[in-house]
Amino acid sequence: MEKELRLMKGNEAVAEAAIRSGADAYFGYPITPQSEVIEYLMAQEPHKRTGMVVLQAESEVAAINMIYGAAACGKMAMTSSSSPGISLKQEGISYIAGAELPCLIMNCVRGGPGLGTIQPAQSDYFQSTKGGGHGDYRLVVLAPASVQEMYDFVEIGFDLSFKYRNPVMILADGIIGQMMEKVEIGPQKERRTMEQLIKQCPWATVGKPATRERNIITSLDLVASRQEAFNLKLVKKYEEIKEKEVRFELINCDDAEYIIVAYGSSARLSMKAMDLLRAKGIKTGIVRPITLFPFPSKVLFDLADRVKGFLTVEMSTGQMVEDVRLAVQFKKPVEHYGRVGGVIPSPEEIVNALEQKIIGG
Amino acid sequence: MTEEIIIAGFGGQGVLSMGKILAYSGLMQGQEVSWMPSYGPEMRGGTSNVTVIISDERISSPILTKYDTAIILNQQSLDKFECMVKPGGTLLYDPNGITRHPERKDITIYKVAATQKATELGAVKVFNMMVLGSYLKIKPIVKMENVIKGLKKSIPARNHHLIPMNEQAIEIGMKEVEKV
Amino acid sequence: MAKIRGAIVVDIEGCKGCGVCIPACPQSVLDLAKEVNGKGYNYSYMKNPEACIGCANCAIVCPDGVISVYKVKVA
Amino acid sequence: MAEITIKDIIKEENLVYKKSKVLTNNTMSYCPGCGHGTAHRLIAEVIEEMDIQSQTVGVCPVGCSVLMYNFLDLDMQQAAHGRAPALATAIKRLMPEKFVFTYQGDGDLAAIGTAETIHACNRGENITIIFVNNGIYGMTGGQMAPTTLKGMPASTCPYGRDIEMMGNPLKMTELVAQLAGTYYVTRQSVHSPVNVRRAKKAIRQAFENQKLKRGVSFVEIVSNCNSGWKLPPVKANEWMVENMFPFYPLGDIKVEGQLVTK
Repeated sequence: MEKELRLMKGNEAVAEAAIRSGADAYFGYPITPQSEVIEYLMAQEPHKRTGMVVLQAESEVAAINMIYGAAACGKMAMTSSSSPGISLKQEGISYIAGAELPCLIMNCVRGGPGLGTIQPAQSDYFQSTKGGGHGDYRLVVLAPASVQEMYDFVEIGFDLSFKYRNPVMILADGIIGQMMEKVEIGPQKERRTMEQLIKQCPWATVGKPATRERNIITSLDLVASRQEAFNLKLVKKYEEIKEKEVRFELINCDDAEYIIVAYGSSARLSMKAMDLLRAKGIKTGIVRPITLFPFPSKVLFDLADRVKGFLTVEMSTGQMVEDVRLAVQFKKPVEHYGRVGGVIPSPEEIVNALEQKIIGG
Repeated sequence: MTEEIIIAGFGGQGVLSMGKILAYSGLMQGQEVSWMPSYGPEMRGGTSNVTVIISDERISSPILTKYDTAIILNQQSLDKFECMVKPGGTLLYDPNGITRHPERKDITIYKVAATQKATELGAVKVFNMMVLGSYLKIKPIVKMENVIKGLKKSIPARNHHLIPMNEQAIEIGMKEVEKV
Repeated sequence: MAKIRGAIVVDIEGCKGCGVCIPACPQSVLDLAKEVNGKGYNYSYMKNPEACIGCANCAIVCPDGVISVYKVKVA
Repeated sequence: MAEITIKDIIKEENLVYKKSKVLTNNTMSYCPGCGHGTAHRLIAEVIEEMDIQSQTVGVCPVGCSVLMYNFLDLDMQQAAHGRAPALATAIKRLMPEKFVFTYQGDGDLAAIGTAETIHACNRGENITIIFVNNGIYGMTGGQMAPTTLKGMPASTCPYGRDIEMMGNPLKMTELVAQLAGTYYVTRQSVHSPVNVRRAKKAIRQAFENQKLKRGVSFVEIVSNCNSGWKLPPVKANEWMVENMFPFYPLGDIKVEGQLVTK
């Protein structure tokens, strides 16, 4: 069968991927720069295509709690928003993590804090990778750097979320959401039948038959010792995720003397900078974390033995740089370069930053 | 081959759809493409621009500060983007409403009076296709057959009967373009 | 004349001694015991069992569902 | 004929009332005399009588009934404070053939969850909402609720609710009755046998309505809070009759999608 290629916005690709991956539901609330997700879904009438439920909720808070309700039934449910909306969802995300439910959340990040701007940013790194809501929990965080990855990470994200019964976040930004690129569209997957769902998710609250005990979905335990045991169980799960699910891309690292560490759209900007640096004879490579949690610490730790320094490029005042420093453990200098508030760093600025902060530093 | 293009004008000129058709044409030709619009407050009534990249290789940054070609459709955009054309690059503009014409000597400048022509022909809706035609005349990076395929992909099926009109507009644009 | 006789069984350990059943009884059958259950509550009991007609009013107002009701027709 | 003894009466064949099988054996965590227990029992009885235990999913609130899932033998989800109608919306939309209900107190439904309540009601989700209103926050220790009566003391209005300072008590039930998405809206209580019977009938109706797919069925139960009100259980019920019912009058407010005119 010939591949189906389309030119799509990142936001549209996420929406199409949700339908194609056999998702059961999308609940969301419009916010720039990701409103195309729900607009596309509504235009596609997925209830006719696959029976998928799509609903515009009254708020981000309601939307994430609809996700909770759907996920607690074992359903494949997804929501998306942008930074201020993701902040509103944090309570629900914490509950979903606490109740060990699978779901997919896409954050098309814009500049903050507060209402901030609607332009692209990567300033939600801490929020996404260190918890975000209350309590000790982690999300699996996937950082797409292309529209194709926006598409592909939906199915990967759902798979991971069900494998570990943990919410998964796709951390995009205004650039990835708004740009159009070539996307290879996969086949339509069938939505699971109720029998398949019950087999996959015996814990789902779908009505208690006489043949089993009741299923309860909760994040509450008033007995401190039991809650502690549960927290430690979560830690074990996160350790397993760290061991098995790290993803990253190495670009021209084999002969590199300098490494740019960048994810998402910053990685794309950095690729241009890398070309400019190499044209000047500065052997530069890129480590592109694809999973931000789990973070690809080991590859950075190992690279530190044979390169001269690292520059992180983020559209933030410096968030991922802390994880890079932890990974490198002071073996080599690690500096940060970023533009913020919706300003996008130019490849030339990145070149200057590497030359001044690392080579000249 | 990598061609990095900025198309800039004001809202309602069809800047974004012109970029989309160009990108889709590249896609139909088997190339890598990216289309990155300006979005946000400026798209509501103000300026509108889109960066289109067509390449034989994996595209790095979809956002650029230097372009091989700038397609300029109003004064504001000319003021902003003229200096961002790479030395030896190309600038194509519509002189309609332009009071300060491009001045650079190290780039090749073309103009097409597409607004005027489109008004004369009563074909304001396909103004942007005339400009696209002019660009393709200067830089035939995509074959006409792929442009038609791109058009079919970007225009909703209910409007496919308008494709011949778009095709004619492209041809007019090809004829009307002149080197400055 | 057929007469209705009733009786209740209180799950003594489940009873919290709230006494809501007492005014619900049309026959003034119930009262709280002088003794307490394991939780320390004075539990409900039939002080006047002969008067019970098995109407179940006590049971249906019992917040804890600790009252079972039995009823027979006596010829 | 010999006189019949108690022992003769208490036989399996003479049993006319016992605890529903849809209730678990766990002792309910509520204070003595609390209406929550009765309300739980009625829900369990209705589900048992309709034989829909295997088709029912319940949503618990935050508040005293946060642990409701310990007492009902049903598949249940525990929602964040106020968000139960959002969960129920998703459950019902994804499994329209199931019976879905939320159980919410006045803090949950009428304060923090006002938006979720109003919008689920306005969309006309085919769910049952049970709203227990005792005019106070029980679990957190007797603070003022949106439904606290004028002049009624609570720990955050120890001199009684001052309308000028704290605003008016909120009649959520009348409010949702105004929305096109509600099909059945009623206010009941569970303090006396006759009221329990009426409340049970209302809950039954509210569950039966889900089959019609005509919108939300909303049952308010005006209840007591002996601890919060600092009254013994029987006295609390008397206080409720004298003080709560004049402001929160019992009876149907909307039936078959039509407001009841009195």
